[in-house]
Amino acid sequence: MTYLSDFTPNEMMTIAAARALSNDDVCFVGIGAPSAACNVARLTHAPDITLIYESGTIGTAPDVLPLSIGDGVLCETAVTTVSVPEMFRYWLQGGRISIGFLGAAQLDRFGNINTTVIGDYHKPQVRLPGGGGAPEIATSCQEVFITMKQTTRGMVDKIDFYTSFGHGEGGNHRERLGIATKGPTLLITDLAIWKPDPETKEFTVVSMHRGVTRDRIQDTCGWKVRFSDRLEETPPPSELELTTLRDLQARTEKAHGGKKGS
Amino acid sequence: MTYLSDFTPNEMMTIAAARALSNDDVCFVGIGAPSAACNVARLTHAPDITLIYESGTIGTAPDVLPLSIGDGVLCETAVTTVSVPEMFRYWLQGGRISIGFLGAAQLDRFGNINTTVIGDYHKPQVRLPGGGGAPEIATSCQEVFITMKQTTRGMVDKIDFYTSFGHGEGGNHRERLGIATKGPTLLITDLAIWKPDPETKEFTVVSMHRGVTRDRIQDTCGWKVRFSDRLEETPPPSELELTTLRDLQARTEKAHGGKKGS
Amino acid sequence: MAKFQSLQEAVAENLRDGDTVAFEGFTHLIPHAAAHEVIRQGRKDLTLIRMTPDIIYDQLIGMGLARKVIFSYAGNPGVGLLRRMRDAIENNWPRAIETEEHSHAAMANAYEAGAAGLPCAVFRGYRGAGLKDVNPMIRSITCPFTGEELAAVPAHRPDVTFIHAQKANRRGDVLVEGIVGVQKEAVLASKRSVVTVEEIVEDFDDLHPNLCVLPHWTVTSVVQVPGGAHPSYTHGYYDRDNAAYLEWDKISADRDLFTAWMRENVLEAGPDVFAARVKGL
Amino acid sequence: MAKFQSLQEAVAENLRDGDTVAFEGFTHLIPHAAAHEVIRQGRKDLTLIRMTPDIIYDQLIGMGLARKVIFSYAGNPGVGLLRRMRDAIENNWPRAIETEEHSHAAMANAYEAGAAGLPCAVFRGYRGAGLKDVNPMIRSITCPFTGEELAAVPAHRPDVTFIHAQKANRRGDVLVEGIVGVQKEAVLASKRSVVTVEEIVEDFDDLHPNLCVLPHWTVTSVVQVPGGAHPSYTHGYYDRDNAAYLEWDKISADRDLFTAWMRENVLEAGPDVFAARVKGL
Repeated sequence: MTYLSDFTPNEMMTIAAARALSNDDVCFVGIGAPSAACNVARLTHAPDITLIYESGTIGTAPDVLPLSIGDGVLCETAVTTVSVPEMFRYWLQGGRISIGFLGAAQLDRFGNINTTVIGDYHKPQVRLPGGGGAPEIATSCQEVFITMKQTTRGMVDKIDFYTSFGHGEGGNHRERLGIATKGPTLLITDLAIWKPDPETKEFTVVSMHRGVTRDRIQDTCGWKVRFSDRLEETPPPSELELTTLRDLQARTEKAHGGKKGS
Repeated sequence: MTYLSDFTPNEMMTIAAARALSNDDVCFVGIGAPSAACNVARLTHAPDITLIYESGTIGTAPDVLPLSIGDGVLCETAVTTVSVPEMFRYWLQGGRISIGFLGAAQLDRFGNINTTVIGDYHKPQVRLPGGGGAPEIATSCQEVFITMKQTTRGMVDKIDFYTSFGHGEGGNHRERLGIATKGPTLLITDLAIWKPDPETKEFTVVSMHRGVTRDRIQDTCGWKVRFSDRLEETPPPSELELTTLRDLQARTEKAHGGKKGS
Repeated sequence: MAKFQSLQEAVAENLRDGDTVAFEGFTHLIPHAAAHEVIRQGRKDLTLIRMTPDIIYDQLIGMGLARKVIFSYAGNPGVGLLRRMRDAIENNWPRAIETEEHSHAAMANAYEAGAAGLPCAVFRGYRGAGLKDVNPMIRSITCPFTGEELAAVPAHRPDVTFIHAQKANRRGDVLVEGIVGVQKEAVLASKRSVVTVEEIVEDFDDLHPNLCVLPHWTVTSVVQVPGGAHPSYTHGYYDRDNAAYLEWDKISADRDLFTAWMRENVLEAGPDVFAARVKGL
Repeated sequence: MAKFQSLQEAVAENLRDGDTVAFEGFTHLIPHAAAHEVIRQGRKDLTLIRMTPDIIYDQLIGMGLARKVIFSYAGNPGVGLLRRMRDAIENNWPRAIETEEHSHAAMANAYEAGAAGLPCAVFRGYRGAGLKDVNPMIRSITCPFTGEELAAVPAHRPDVTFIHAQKANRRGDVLVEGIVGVQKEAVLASKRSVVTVEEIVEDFDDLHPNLCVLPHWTVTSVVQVPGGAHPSYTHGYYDRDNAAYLEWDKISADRDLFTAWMRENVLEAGPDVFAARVKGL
C-alpha cells in the first residue's frame, strides 16, 4: 500500500474538492480546506474561477492562503471589495453564487449541519462558534459542497442543532420549505466522495479514495453507510495537483510564520 | 420706492431663504432657488453647512450653481459621493437631513404640494414631471422649507394631487398619520415670508419683503391670506448677500454658457 | 460572462419586443448611444423603467416603442417638461402609454431589492402622498416588532438593463465612478445587461479596491462607444452638453420637428457619431 | 460634529453602564485599543453587538462587563473557539450572560436597517435553520405582491459604536478603506460613535470621490491611536499579528492566565502601547 505514503488523506480531500470546481463557478469560500481547494482549482484547471470571501472580497486571487476570512491579501488581489451588507444582499441572497462551501462540527446523512452547540441550545455542553454565514449559504447558493474529516463524533445519526439546512428529513423537504436551490450536492471527506441519492437525498458513497476500505468509512461514520452500486475509486492526486497544493501551503507557512508584533 | 430697484423679488426670495439656514444644517437641496439659497448661505454666514443633492453627492461646495441635480461639479467638490439607493436609505430615510427644500406647481395653505398633474390623475390636463424625491423629503427631513413665486395659479385653495404631504388638513394631521417630523415650517415667496400657525398649521405671513403690500400678497394667492399680528418687514439684502448671489450667478452663467458639443 | 460586441449586435441579441428594460444614469452616464440603437432597431411594446426618464425616454416614447413607463420624475433636467412623454400621456401620440408612477425613494429601493434578489422593497415612504391611491403597486407591510406600517413596492427585475460607464478591462469587468446612481443595482437586478464604455483598458490593477466595479460575469455585453453618453456626461472624459438639453425643449415641442430630428440624428446615424459630438466638451 | 479627544475622554463621555454597544470590524480594523479603554474604565452591564465577536469580546466578557451578547459567529478567526465567552455561557464565569444569536446575513441586514432608520430588516433567510426556533427576535413578514414569507429581525440601533479607521482629516471626516465590513452602517445606526484612527491629515482633497467616508457630522468623537487595531490590522499601515491570535488561544484557556494577562496588558497599560505593538508588522 505504498500509494498512501504519497499523499495524506487531507490532501486527497482538498484535491478532490478542487476537481469538483470549474472555470465558470462563483464560489463562496470558507477558511481551511475550502479555501485551499478553491485556490488549487484556480491554480490548476480553473484559472478564471471567481472566489468570493464573505468579508466582501470578490474575485480574489491570493498567492498565499488567508488565515482569516478577511486577510489583507484577499482585498489586495480582489476585483472589488464591497461592504458586508452588500455581500449578503446583492451577492449571496442575489443568487449569484454557484457553489457555497460549508464545514461541519456535526453532519447528518441528509447534509444538515450543526456548528452551534453540542447538547441543548439553552444549556449547552459545548458552545461552538455558531453559524456565521452558513444558514443563508445553505439556501442561497445554487449548490453546497461540504468538506470534513470523518469521525463518528462528527458524522452523526442526529445532529443536536440545525445550524444550516441540507435536505432536512430527505426527499423533497427543501421544496416543501420553498427553497429553490439544490442544497448539498457533494460531500468530500478525507476518505470518500459522497453524493445525495436522487430520491431519498441520503448521502451515498460514490467514490472511495485510494487505499480506503468500506469498513473504514463505516467505522468513522455514525450512521449506516450506503454505498453506490457503481462505486468508483477516486483518482489519486496528480503531480501537478499535489505540487500546487504543497507549494501553496509552503508559501502560506512562510508568509504567515515570519511576522510577530512586538 | 427706490429700494425695489436695488434687487429683484427673486433675489429677495433666495436671500431670505439663505438667511434661514445655519452652519449646522444638513440640507437636501433641489435645483433652482433652493440651490442658490443654500450656496449663498454657505458663501456668507454658514461656511460649514452641509449640502446634499439627491444624486448622491454629500457635503458639496460647488463654485458655480449646478444646472442639474447631478452635475459633475457636485461630485468633484463633495466629501463623498454615494449610490442613489444609499442616499435615499441611509441619508434621507435615516433622518440625517435637517432641512429639505421643496418647490411646488401647486401649493395649498397647509403646505401640501402638487407637482404631478393638473386635472384628474388618470386623464390629466397637464402632466407635470412628478414628485421625484418629494414624497419622502416631505416626511423624512426634520423640517421642510418651500420656495415659490406667488401666483393665483400656484397658490391654490385646493391642490389637484397630493404629491407630497405638508400639514394635510391642518392641526395634528401629521401626527395622526404617524409622521414624526415637523413638515413645512417656512414658506418663502418672492413677496413674503410665511410660517404655519402653531395650532391650525395654516401658513401665515410673518414678514413682507420691502415695498410689498398686503393687497399684492392677497392678489397673487388663491386662498384668503392670514397675516401675523406681529407682521415684520423682511430686511432687504445686504451688499454682501447680493454681491455673493450675483457673483455666483455670473460665474454660473460663464461656466455653463461657453461649451457646446459639435 | 461579458461578450465584447458591436452595439448593433448587443441590442439585437439582448432586447426583444415586449421586454421590460431599464436605461439608467442619474444625470451622469446616461446611455444615449444605446437608446438610439434600440430606436434604430425599432423594438416594440417595451416597458421602460427609469427613475428620471429624460431625453432618451422622450425619444423612445415619441418614436412609439414604449407600451408602459415606470418612473418617478419625468423632466428634462434643469430645463422643464418632457414634451413627447406628455403628448403620449395627454393625447396618445404616437400611441397611448401606461404609466406606473413612484417616488425616487421607491424606485431606488426597488432596484436595490432587485439586485438583492428580493420580491419587494420595504421602506418608510408615501405617508400622506397621493400616489399610493392611484398606483396599486404601492402596498404596505407591518413591522413585526414595532407595528409600524412601512411601504412596499415590487422589486425591479428588468429583462435588460443598459448603462454607460467609464471603462472596461479586457476580461469585461466594468468600472463606474463619480455619480454612480442606481447603475450597479440596475445591472445586478436585470436578467441581461449591456454596458457601453468610453474605453477598454488592459487591466484594472491600479484601481482603489473599493470602487464600483461590475465583475465580467455580471455583465452580458460590453460595447465601446466613445462619447456614448452625450449630451449627458462621463466623469473624467467630457462635460455635460447643457445647450443640447435646452435645444431639446424646442425640438420636442413640435411633432414634425421631432420626427425630422430623429430621422437625421438617430435613424440615419450610427454609434460612431457620438465621439464627434463630445469634442470640445 | 466630531470632537477630537483622548481615548479616555471619548469613552468616558460616550459610554454608560447598561448601554448597547457595537465594536465593529470584520477581521480588518478591529478597535482593540478602544475596547481596552472600556475595560479600564470598567463599564457594567453592557449589551454587546457584533457579527464576529472575537478577542475583544472574549476580553470584555471575561472581565465581566457584558450582560448580553448579540452575535452571529463567536470564534477566534482562523484559530478556534472563544474560550472566555464559552466559559461565561457554559459556566457563568465570571457572570452569566444572555445571548441573542443570528446569522451573518441577519446581522448585516440589521445594521443596514439601523443605518436606514428602519425598525426592522427584511431578507430571505433562516429557512429550515434552528435559530428561528430559539430566538424570538427572528420573525417573518409576507411579501404583499408574491406571498413569499421573508425573515425579519429588529434593526440594530446601538447607543454607541466604536470603530477603527485609517484616517481623519482636520474637520473630522473619517476614511475607511480596504475591507470595510459593516462599519459605516454600524456608525450610522448608532446614537453616538467613537472612531480611533491611525493618523489625522489636513484634508482629503486627493481622495477618489466614491470611497467610504463618514462625514464629520455623523461621528461623535475622533481619537488618534496609532496601531489601535492590533492584533487586527489596518490596510495600508500594518499587517495582522497572526501569532497574537494563536497566543490568545492559550491565554484564554485558563482563567488565571487570562486575568494576569489582562492586568498586565490592559489594566496597567494605556492606548500609547499600541503604536509599539505594530512595529515590524
